[in-house]
Amino acid sequence: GGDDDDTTVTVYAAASLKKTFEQLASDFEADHDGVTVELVFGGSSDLVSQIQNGAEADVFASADTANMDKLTADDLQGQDPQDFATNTLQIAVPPDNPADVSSLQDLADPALDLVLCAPDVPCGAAAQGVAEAAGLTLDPDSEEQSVTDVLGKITSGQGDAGLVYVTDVLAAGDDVMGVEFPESADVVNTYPITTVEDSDESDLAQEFVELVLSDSGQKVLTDAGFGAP
Amino acid sequence: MGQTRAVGLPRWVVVPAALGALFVLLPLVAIVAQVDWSNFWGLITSESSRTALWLSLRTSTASTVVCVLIGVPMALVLARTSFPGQGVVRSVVLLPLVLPPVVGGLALLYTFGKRGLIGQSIEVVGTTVAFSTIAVVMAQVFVALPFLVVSLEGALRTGGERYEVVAASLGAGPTTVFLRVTLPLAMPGLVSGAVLAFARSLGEFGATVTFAGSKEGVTRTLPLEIYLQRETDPDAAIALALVLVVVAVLVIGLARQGRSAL
Amino acid sequence: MGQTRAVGLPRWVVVPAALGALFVLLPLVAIVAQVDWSNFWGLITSESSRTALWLSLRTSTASTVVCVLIGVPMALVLARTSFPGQGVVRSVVLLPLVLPPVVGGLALLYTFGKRGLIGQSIEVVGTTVAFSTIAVVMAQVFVALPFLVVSLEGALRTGGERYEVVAASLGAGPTTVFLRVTLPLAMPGLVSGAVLAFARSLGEFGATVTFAGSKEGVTRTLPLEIYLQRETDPDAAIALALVLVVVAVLVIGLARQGRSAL
Amino acid sequence: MTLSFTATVTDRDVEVSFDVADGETVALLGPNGAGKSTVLSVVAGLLRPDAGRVELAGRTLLSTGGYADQARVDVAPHRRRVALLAQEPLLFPHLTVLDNVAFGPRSAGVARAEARSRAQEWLDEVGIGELADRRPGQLSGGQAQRAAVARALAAEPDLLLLDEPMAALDVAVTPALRQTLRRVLAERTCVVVTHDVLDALLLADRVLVLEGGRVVEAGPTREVLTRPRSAFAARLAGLNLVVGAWHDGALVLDDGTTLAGLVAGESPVDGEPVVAVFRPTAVAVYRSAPHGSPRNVVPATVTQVEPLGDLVRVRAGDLNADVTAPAAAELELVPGVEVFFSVKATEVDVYPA
Amino acid sequence: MTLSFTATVTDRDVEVSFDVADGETVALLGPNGAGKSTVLSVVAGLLRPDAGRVELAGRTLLSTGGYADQARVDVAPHRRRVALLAQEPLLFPHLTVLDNVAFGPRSAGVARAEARSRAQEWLDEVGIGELADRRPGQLSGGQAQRAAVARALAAEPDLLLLDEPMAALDVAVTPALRQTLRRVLAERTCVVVTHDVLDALLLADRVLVLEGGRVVEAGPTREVLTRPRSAFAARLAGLNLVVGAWHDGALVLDDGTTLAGLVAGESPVDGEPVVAVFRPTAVAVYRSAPHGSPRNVVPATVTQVEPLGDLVRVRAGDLNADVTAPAAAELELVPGVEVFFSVKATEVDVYPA
Ligand SMILES: Nc1ncnc2c1ncn2[C@@H]1O[C@H](COP(=O)(O)OP(=O)(O)OP(=O)(O)O)[C@@H](O)[C@H]1O
Ligand SMILES: Nc1ncnc2c1ncn2[C@@H]1O[C@H](COP(=O)(O)OP(=O)(O)OP(=O)(O)O)[C@@H](O)[C@H]1O
Ligand SMILES: [Mg+2]
Ligand SMILES: [Mg+2]
Repeated sequence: GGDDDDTTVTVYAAASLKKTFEQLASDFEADHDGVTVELVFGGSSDLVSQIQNGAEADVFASADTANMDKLTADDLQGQDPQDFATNTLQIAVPPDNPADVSSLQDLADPALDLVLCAPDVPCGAAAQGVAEAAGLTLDPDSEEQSVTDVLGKITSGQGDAGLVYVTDVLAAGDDVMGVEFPESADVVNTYPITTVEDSDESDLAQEFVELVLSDSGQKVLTDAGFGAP
Repeated sequence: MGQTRAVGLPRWVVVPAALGALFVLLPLVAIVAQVDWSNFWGLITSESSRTALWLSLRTSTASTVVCVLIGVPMALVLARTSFPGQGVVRSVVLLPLVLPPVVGGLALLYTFGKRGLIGQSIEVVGTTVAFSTIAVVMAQVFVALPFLVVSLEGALRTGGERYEVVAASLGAGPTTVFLRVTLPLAMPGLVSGAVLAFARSLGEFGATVTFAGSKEGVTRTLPLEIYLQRETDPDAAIALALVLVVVAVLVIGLARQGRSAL
Repeated sequence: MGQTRAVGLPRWVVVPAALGALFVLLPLVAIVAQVDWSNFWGLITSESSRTALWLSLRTSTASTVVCVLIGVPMALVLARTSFPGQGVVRSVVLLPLVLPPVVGGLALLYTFGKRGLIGQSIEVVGTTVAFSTIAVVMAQVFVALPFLVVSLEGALRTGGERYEVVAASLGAGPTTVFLRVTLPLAMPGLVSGAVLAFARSLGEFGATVTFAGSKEGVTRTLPLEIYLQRETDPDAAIALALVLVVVAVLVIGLARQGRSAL
Repeated sequence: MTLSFTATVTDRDVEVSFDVADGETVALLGPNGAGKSTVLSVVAGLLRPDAGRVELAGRTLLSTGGYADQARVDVAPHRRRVALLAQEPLLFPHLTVLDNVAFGPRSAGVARAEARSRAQEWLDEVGIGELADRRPGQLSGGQAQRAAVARALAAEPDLLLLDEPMAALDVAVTPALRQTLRRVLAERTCVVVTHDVLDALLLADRVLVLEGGRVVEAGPTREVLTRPRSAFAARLAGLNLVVGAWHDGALVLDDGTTLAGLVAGESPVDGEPVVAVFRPTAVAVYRSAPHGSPRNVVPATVTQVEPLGDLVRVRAGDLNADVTAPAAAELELVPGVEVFFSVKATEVDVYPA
Repeated sequence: MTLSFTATVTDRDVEVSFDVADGETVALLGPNGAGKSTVLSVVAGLLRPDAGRVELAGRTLLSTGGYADQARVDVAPHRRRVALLAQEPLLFPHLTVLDNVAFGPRSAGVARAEARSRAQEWLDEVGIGELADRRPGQLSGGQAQRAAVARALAAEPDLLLLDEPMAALDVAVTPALRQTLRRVLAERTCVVVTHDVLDALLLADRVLVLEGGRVVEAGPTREVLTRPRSAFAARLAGLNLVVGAWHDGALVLDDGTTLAGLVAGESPVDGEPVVAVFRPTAVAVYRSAPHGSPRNVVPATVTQVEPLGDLVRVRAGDLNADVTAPAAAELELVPGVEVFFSVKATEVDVYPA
């Protein structure tokens, strides 16, 4: 869409990309006179269902391949999706780490208030993946709906430890402390991006995707803790 | 039998009323139309769905009871007394209505959580409310209480005071007046307030997920289950939502049977 | 001036009432305690916050107006007529209360979205409502309407009918009765219903994010902004939530000034 | 504006049928719970009877059908052009007293200013003109009742229904309001419920006595009140009524007998037809003409002597005298005896006929 | 149970002060809006006056303070042991008629069955015993009023306040209820508002006349009603009251004069003290003793002749006769003249004293 005298590119992006894509959008606007980038953030599954229901998106950046697959299943992609970032898990603990968590194995302690994502959501699936790879059975006190909910429990001190993405730990700043663990490499989450079919501004959309994949784009992402695709 | 007849309604009100009803009805029809009926039964009778429904019914009932127990006195104090700062108190009581439930959940976490305002004192007593069913009820009470208080306060204000005065002049003390006059006369307001509170508790999601977390059989109520299913199996989510709707219709219907005046 | 005095309250009601008030008040205090006051001003006056607040106020006002316009006739029809299936209609109207807002948003999408039940017919007219500011208002109306209808129906049932009869016997037609007798007598109920509807609209999140999306200046209302901020900057989220609380207190307070009887 | 009424309300055990002619005022009398208010509710359209038919000025207001040629009809209350003053004042609490009274005219489409000035006139008429700006909640019981009367009268309907219009009024205002009603109702079709025989006498052309939901007696007011047949009417009435013309400050009968009395309201002009009313218990009976303060001594021939409870009613033509049994015995009152009926002028009320 | 009352309600322009002795019944009379209901509300504790003091049986129920030695006191209505029958019946809509009446006893701690049986007795007493199981919404106006009276009486308070207890009642039930009240109020401390002089006469020991929010007249009932000084009381009253003993079916005065009359209620026994009441307008005045049906002819000496509106009031000791001006002129009635006062027995009501 867009006004007569102003061109707009609408980018639907996973909420975890908020900071990075805001940076990328202003970079893009600086390079393209008279072009505005509209950013719509939300859960990847919400975004997909909105595009499926006629939301006017030009670009879609998903936090996982599963939701991108829903889009391609409906043939709504303008091009083949491309992976542009990866993310791995980290243990998040309150800044003072009350339970003295230092490894993935510590999470199996039944006295610990453990908070994970539910297996149904991507971060939960990933958590299950690393646990299985390490041969552990984790018994969480709560299986949250989203990373934000896990972080909320940790920052408030309600939970002693949780498994979230590296980028989330970084974004949360001083409120949580991240504990790295080697098994995290076993499960890598991939972020794909694509233009959307029927986009009014397919050229600009394509250029935005290229910006994300470009070196400068990748730098913004890695600064925020994302891994390379 | 002779029948007292009501004054006719202006004809034109039927038009906006029907539009409004349609506006609410159509989305419900759309949901029903979305349901994948072939798998419907299997979806809604799965172990996790039944657990979630049962938890929802239990917690909603509990929170409705709590709402009545503390909401009736609150409505009474607001409707029948005046004290400095009453306006502020009334606004505060209504706030959970306007607070996005997630923020409400956060607020509860900051209060009753492990490191919350009074969480430590609670922990001294030996229990944590965290990640427990009690937390679910607390979250539901927090969001549902204003409904009960507002409905009942309205009913208390419109009816009754003249009769309370008569009762007092016949020698009835405040408690007698309350139990035998105030409460029976405000019963329609109380019933509709309780139904609203129950309905709101049944649909509660944001505060619960934030404050109580989501564990099957303990804190994962039906709305949380719906939300979770939506990630992987939208059909199941729709089916469960329909279950919620049916339960709500039944409850509202039953409440109306008990009292004609909801 | 002589003062009519109210019947005293039973003393004991003060205890549960105070407990209830505390239960609501403490979390609000906890939120205030969480606020990072040093950055507070900067956070709440940022471009995006102001845009979101302004959008929230506009859409909530619009949806309150719509709720009044269609809710008053609905309450009137429910309170003053009886027709077969009225119980079902009443239950249906109350359903948005019990539906988790996200499911409500989905339902709206299935109805008014591009592929929705009547979305196609709307599109023929040349507009899509989904993902526009209109969609925000629709989502808010959907969740807020029951509040207005329930409050007002209660008020209509408790008061008024005797006076309507008198008015009719003095020759007033239904519209005159409605405007000059029914409405003024039910005004306290209407005001409290409208305040509830406004508050609910102001706090609406789930249905909006699902049906209208989250586009700055178009559909990203304050609760959506809070949600988004929480992903990256919990401090900002808390600060914004406080803004919402303050706005709500102001609105409720103003409504009370206009009419003493909320 | 003829009213024709038939209705059965089963659960209240009311089954009543009557007519009211154009311009006529009918009084409904009867004990508590007799069905008087029920009848008014049905006429006003506030209660739908189990069976019945109500017609006003040729329009069918209600018909529960049942006969082959009758359609079911139920005209809405506001279209009946019938105003009801109910037993409770029920003033609109959110309007001032003035706006309450102006409500009827406003609903009939009268302009605001005009409606208000009419309302003020009616308020003055019932003696509470200075309370026009008050809210109903700030009125005393009697003041509210008067405002309600003003409101019903101001509506100027085809048919006026008044349920105990004089209830709660003080003795000082009752006669004045009665005169007002008398004047207003003269040209109106009206049904008035009352427990006061004087109201019936002064306001009504005809009387209907209800008991247990049935009409037990009906007829012209004077007839019913002078020769009541039902137990209830007998308790109320048995009054003497004399019709004549007003000359020189007294009523003069056709045969030249004069009757002095107290005039209620303005004094009649000479030659105007008037009616004198006095209770049989106020009539003293003499065998020879007495000389004393009583102005009115009428020679009469006893036509009938009948016991009436612990009294004896002595009839002489149209006049009745109630005396105690010992008095009747002592005076040897039997039919055919010539006597003098004496009644003090202070006991005789005179009204324009 | 002495009541002592002083109160000022500024915005209603009411400033009243009076006392009621233990067991005494005081009637409040006065035009609409005089402040009668306001006084009762203050006593019952439903209206807090701007200034005032209410004491009942030595307990201070209300004191707005103001004097050095007086604390502010405001006893809650339910602790005052004062029951109010308000001007509107206000029966609890959710309770049956029986439970409405049983409400007072129940609140006083009487057991359920006992309270109900007492309630049933009171309902029988006011003549609606068969309506016990109805809801108030199913009563007629007069039936509701009677139920409200029964409810107030059943509460058995220290002080009973009745605001127009006879309103809306039919003529058939009024005398019976009046007798009931007379009996009940005999031993009670009570304030009753009424517009009917007969209520005042039969129920009250003393009368208080309010006008414009002020007490304009107060005193023993007979005194006020026989020699009213205020305009309002004069309109109501001016009755003749004669006290004597009952012998052989008539009242016998100390000087041997007998007065025949109609007995209300049960006949008194011989020797019982009784009071006879009759209106001055019913008294005929003769220069020579007449012979006729009037049983009662009393020789008297005119003590005073005064105009009373368009009548002339002739006083002879304690007795008054109202005659028209022409009659007074013709009989040359001036003080000192010997006359005969004659009154028909049918005009004389006799009550146990
Ligand atoms: N809503 C009702 N439902 C059932 N019965 C009723 C209802 N209202 C009145 N009644 C009964 O119907 C009968 C007639 O009542 P109605 O009010 O017509 O009496 P009324 O003649 O007006 O008496 P009153 O002089 O006391 O006003 C009474 O026996 C009364 O108890
Ligand atoms: N709530 C009120 N606010 C202000 N003024 C009032 C209020 N209620 C009554 N009044 C006024 O106070 C005065 C006394 O009223 P009150 O009700 O005591 O009269 P009353 O003697 O009982 O009259 P009635 O015989 O008509 O019942 C009246 O002038 C009335 O208009
Ligand atoms: Mg009646
Ligand atoms: Mg009064």
